[in-house]
Amino acid sequence: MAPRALAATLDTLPSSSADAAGPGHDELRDLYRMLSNVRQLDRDAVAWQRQGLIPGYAPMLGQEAAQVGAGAAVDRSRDFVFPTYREMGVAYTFGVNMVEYMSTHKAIWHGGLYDSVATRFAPFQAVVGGSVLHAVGWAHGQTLNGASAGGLGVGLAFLGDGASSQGDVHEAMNFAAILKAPVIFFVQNNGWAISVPTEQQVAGGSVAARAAGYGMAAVRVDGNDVLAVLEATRRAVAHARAGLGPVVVEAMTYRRGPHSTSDDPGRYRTLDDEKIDGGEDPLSRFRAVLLARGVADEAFFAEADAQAQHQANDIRAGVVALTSRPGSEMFDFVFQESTPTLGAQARQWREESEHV
Amino acid sequence: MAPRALAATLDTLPSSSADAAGPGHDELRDLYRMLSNVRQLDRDAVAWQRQGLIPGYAPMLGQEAAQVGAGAAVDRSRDFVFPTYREMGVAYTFGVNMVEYMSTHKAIWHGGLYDSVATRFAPFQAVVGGSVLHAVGWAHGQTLNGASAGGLGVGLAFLGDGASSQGDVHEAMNFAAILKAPVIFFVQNNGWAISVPTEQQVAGGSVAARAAGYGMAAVRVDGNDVLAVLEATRRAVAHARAGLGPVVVEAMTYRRGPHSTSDDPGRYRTLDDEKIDGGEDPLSRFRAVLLARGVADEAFFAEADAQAQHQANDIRAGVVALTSRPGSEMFDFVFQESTPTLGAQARQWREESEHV
Amino acid sequence: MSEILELVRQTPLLQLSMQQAINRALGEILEDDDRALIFGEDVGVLGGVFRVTDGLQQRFGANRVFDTPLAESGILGTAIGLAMAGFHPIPEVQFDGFAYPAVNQIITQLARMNYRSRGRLPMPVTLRVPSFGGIRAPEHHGESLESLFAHVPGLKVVSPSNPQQAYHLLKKAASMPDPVIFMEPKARYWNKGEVDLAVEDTSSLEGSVIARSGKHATLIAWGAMVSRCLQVAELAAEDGIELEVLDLRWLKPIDEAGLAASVSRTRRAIVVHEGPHTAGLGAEVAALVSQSCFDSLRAPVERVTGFDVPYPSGDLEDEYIPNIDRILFGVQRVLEYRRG
Amino acid sequence: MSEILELVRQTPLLQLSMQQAINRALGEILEDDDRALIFGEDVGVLGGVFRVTDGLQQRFGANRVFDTPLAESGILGTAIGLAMAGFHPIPEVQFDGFAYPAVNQIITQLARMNYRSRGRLPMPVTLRVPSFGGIRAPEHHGESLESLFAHVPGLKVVSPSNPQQAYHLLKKAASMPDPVIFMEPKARYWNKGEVDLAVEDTSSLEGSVIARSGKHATLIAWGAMVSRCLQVAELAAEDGIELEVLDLRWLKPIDEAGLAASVSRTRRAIVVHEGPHTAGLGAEVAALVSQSCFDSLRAPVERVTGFDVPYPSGDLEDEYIPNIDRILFGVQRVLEYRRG
Ligand SMILES: Cc1ncc(C[n+]2csc(CCOP(=O)(O)OP(=O)(O)O)c2C)c(N)n1
Ligand SMILES: Cc1ncc(C[n+]2csc(CCOP(=O)(O)OP(=O)(O)O)c2C)c(N)n1
Ligand SMILES: [Mg+2]
Ligand SMILES: [Mg+2]
Repeated sequence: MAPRALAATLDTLPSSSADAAGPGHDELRDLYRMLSNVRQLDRDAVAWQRQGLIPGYAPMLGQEAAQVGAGAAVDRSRDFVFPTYREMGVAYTFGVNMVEYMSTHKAIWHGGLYDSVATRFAPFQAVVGGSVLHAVGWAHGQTLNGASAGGLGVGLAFLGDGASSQGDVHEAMNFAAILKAPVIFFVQNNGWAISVPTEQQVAGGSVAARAAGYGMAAVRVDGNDVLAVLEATRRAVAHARAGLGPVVVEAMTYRRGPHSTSDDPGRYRTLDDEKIDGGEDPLSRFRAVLLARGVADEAFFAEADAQAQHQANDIRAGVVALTSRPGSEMFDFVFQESTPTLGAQARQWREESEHV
Repeated sequence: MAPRALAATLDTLPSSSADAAGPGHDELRDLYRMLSNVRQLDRDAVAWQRQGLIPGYAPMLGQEAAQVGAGAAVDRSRDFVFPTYREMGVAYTFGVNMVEYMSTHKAIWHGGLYDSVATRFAPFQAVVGGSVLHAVGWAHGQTLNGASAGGLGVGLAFLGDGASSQGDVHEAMNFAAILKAPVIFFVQNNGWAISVPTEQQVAGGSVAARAAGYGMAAVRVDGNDVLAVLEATRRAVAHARAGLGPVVVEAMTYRRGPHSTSDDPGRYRTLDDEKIDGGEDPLSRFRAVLLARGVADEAFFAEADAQAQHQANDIRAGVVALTSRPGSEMFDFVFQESTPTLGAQARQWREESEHV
Repeated sequence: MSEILELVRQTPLLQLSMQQAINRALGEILEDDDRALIFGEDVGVLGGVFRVTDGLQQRFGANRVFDTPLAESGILGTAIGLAMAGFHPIPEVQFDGFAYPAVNQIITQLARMNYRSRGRLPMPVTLRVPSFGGIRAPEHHGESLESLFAHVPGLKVVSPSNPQQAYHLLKKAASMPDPVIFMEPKARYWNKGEVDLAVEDTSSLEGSVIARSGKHATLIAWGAMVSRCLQVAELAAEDGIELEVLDLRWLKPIDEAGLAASVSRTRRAIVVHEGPHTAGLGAEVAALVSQSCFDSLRAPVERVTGFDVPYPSGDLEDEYIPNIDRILFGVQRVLEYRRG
Repeated sequence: MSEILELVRQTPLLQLSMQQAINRALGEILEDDDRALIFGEDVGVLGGVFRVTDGLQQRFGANRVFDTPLAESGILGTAIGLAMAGFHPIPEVQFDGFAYPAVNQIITQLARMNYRSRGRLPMPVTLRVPSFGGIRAPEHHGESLESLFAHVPGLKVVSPSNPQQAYHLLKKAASMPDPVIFMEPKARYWNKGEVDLAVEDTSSLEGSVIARSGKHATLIAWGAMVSRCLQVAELAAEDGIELEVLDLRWLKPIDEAGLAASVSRTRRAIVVHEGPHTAGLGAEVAALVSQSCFDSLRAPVERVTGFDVPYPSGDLEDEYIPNIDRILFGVQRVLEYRRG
């Protein structure tokens, strides 16, 4: 694969209030902690699948910087995240309860057990490109509500390079640009859609490059550099928050693991490919930055990593303790107001399956 | 409406073999005859609707240059046209039997009675954006067949500014660019999608401008200048024929009439708007060119226009003579190989409706 | 403005076409519920290709009533997001046949968001779909999607048959916290009828209604087929045959009790619809009635429906949509049936 | 290569999983028909997420077997264009729930092109859809779209229940000049069975088959539910109840004569499917049987189906998909039914 170009147009985006001086030392250390926590949890989740604790999982190994950077750039009190099925790192950064999040991978509830409204994190989404339009509609709702003192609430839609091929994503970008909706299309271009490389997927080679055709702002950023992602996303959010319209942020990263725990990447790429295309690991890179800036030392990393292991163990215990939901919930959540037909079906189910 | 810019990138397209010297005098006169025939037939079809001969019609008044120019640029022996519901002028230029074409407007057969295979003109298409992907698939088929001496057969997909909003059009452009399919996306940007102006429809303002995002060639052309359209389309076709991939041609034109005979444009635009935005009539413009170049004189125009009236009258007679198709055809064309269920339904229909 | 509205509301009985009745209901919904939004293709300045939203943008502004780009999936997806933001979207797709591009958003998102989010993200979206055939229009302007919609868990589906129902059922639908597909029989848009604006007992808006009583057989229909069945009943009455006409109205959930009550009385049933026969909603109705009235039925339930063919061009419409003759043949078959 | 193939073809009986049987059929189709093309998401190098197309790109090259961008409408729309250019596309959508984005192209284009063009543009397209539930997968990986597809005029729909059928029905579908939706019961991909490669009398591939004979009631099923019904029949036999199991196979057109023949003998019927109850294909089957066997039926036709709820997460799958208990309750109801 050719080196993945970064056509940044950051200059055209306003700087966010926070980034004048850049993140302070505490924030930098926090970012490392989050990266480490997410890395550990992701690794462990793969192990849980091998152990039979969960039937499947979609690892985000290699995408930690993109996800933590993006998640840290939005405001939990007024923005709203629209994830796909691979945004564990964003969920973590956004404060979603990780046991409730992992419940979907334990096959307990499709959307996850977390409260989407309280966390401002939309349900787990299995349809590729499925929630991108929702982010546009939600964001347009913020425009209709009118800006508060601090500006508009911003919708953060996640999508992959593969998702960019879906018609819905085009409709979303066009609607957003026409409505000037405060929405960020955050693309994790991780090089692959299952077995299909980006070159066979994204004609022209860049999702960010499509934005110009909609008269929309865009930035392509090194998705393995957490600070670059954080800054680019903060600027994009500031742009949208100010009512200046949508932005595409394309984070160039790499899916270091398999598509999911049932995938076998050896069928479509070599370990050498992975080494070359994957580039330097986002965590090692950030460690080096922190060391160079004197923000952290090895003791800090050791402690943060130990903490991460500790936390992942706690989450594991929570996941182990998760039990199946009662079958009656199949019926309970179909509607806000159930119907006679559904009520009768629920009764019959109880009689025949629970023998009540 | 702001003056509609023409961002031509013609230079990047190869010149077609034919356009070195530009069209000769005979061809220029032929073009005028086609424009005149199409203008007359379009006007008459509106009248037929008022007279009750046909229940509805979608006029192409103002789009004659775009349609004749595009239709004249493709090769009837090896290319294939994928129209919408407003390409009467292309159909005419392409040699489709106009009585068979008009049959769809007489509510006789949805796709029209003409033979799509013999004419290389796909059935009349009512779904906005519905056939654009077919053109891509057909064109990819030409690649798979391999080029003959003269190059590849080219698919010519028609779409409007409104259609450009459909997800299918994005999928089509992306597939085409990935497959390097020999297909032309011919956009008639006529300023309106029923009551919605292009500014509220096409974010960024230009469909051609989207092509860059797919790494695809594009040209924006004055759609009211038949020679400009002809040359741009010929170049685009030459590009595709040579195996260099798809091209977007955006012809900037104006829908001078109502969306259809049941539309009332007075509800969304004034006569003044129409005057200003419509610009100079494509036919008068071409007349002036021919006069200036000494290719034709008033006598020629008078004769051509009289011929056009004559021909339109003949077509009218044909349309009058068209009778409904037998109801049995409802069943005959569902499948190539019918089914027992359908056979039984056809029998019951005959018994109950034809009392046979 | 709102005083005039109040006055108008007090007028008890009006003669309105269905198009006018829907327009009035939409105006009142926007007036009463400031989270309600109307959007779709050409619903703004133009007032819709059927003028159903006529004057609403002028009255409520372009924030409440707006035109979207030409993309049905975009319309539905945006509606879902707006509902997540606390709005009550009332989107329109311009014609039945152009709901297909939105099917993915309808099935995988609109119908499941409440479920997926465990009730945290309700979808109070009323999707208006001018539906069914009979207007000699181009392809895809005459289709019946009720069977598709009714099969989707998480959707409710309703179709009015006259202006009075259109007005009240739309207001009811828009007040519901769940997604409702509102199928407007476009062939009936211009037929006038009496509309009593008084707020009815809302329970009267649930379930089916008997449009005409009779004892020899029940004709079951919805949308534009109700008036056709009433015509058939009129004709049959001249021959002394008393047909009951049951207007189903709610296509999901189906009023199983109402169906059973009527057919167990008449002992014969004919279900009539425009959509294709196989796996049409008539199959569900026939299956329900065959089960609930197994002992009382004196003849197999007849289905008089569209054929398993693409909806044809205008000239053949009358051959496709159940016409009076075909319905009468169906009636005859159930009346003449003798056990073998 | 092709000599080896010839040898293999002569081997009369093989033990193959359904996934292997389909893979083999696809290889032979590509071998025999040079206009046949396979494409979709991940069908090339990877060989499909279920390995159904394993090795085919290597064997036939990337012109015949290719990966597309991730867009189902694009896949179907391109297939239509390729068919117009004289090819025989065999596209795949990766999972049932991801056929929804292609529904517009399927309904308004694929199913109508032959009709619209008056037979000039046939659509010999075989769309493979790994279907139905039972594999504890994420959302939208376990859905049953047969009712939607069966309602669409211009489509044919078939679902095999074992490797032998999968091999022959796919070859049959791919040889047909009309669009066929080929629904593969993914829960059965890995179950082995005997496959007789010998070309059968093709008429044996039309209509339904009796998977087990019995006289007390007929269980009607398709896809993965056939093996479950066979289990039920096995259990019931221990109690002296002889259940017939009718494997419908073709979901459009439905084998009405086959259904009537079986049920008029057994006089009782239970139709079993995974998809939601309301307007499911079971309604069509029940309506057909209730009509054709009106005189012989001794009990209402039972439907044991998925509920009208979104297909649930893995943990609740067994509560949703008809299980042995629920099917047995259905059997009991038809057997114990007494006229009131
Ligand atoms: C509409 C749809 N089609 C197909 C799939 C199956 N599928 C799941 S993930 C995936 C690849 C997605 O690639 P990308 O968007 O790049 O995201 P990534 O997996 O790389 O995070 C596919 C094809 C799906 N989930 N939804
Ligand atoms: C999928 C779909 N949605 C809606 C319509 C209804 N409709 C018919 S034409 C039209 C406007 C199309 O505008 P444009 O693509 O610019 O073409 P033009 O009519 O200007 O030629 C609309 C909304 C349709 N035919 N198909
Ligand atoms: Mg990817
Ligand atoms: Mg237009």
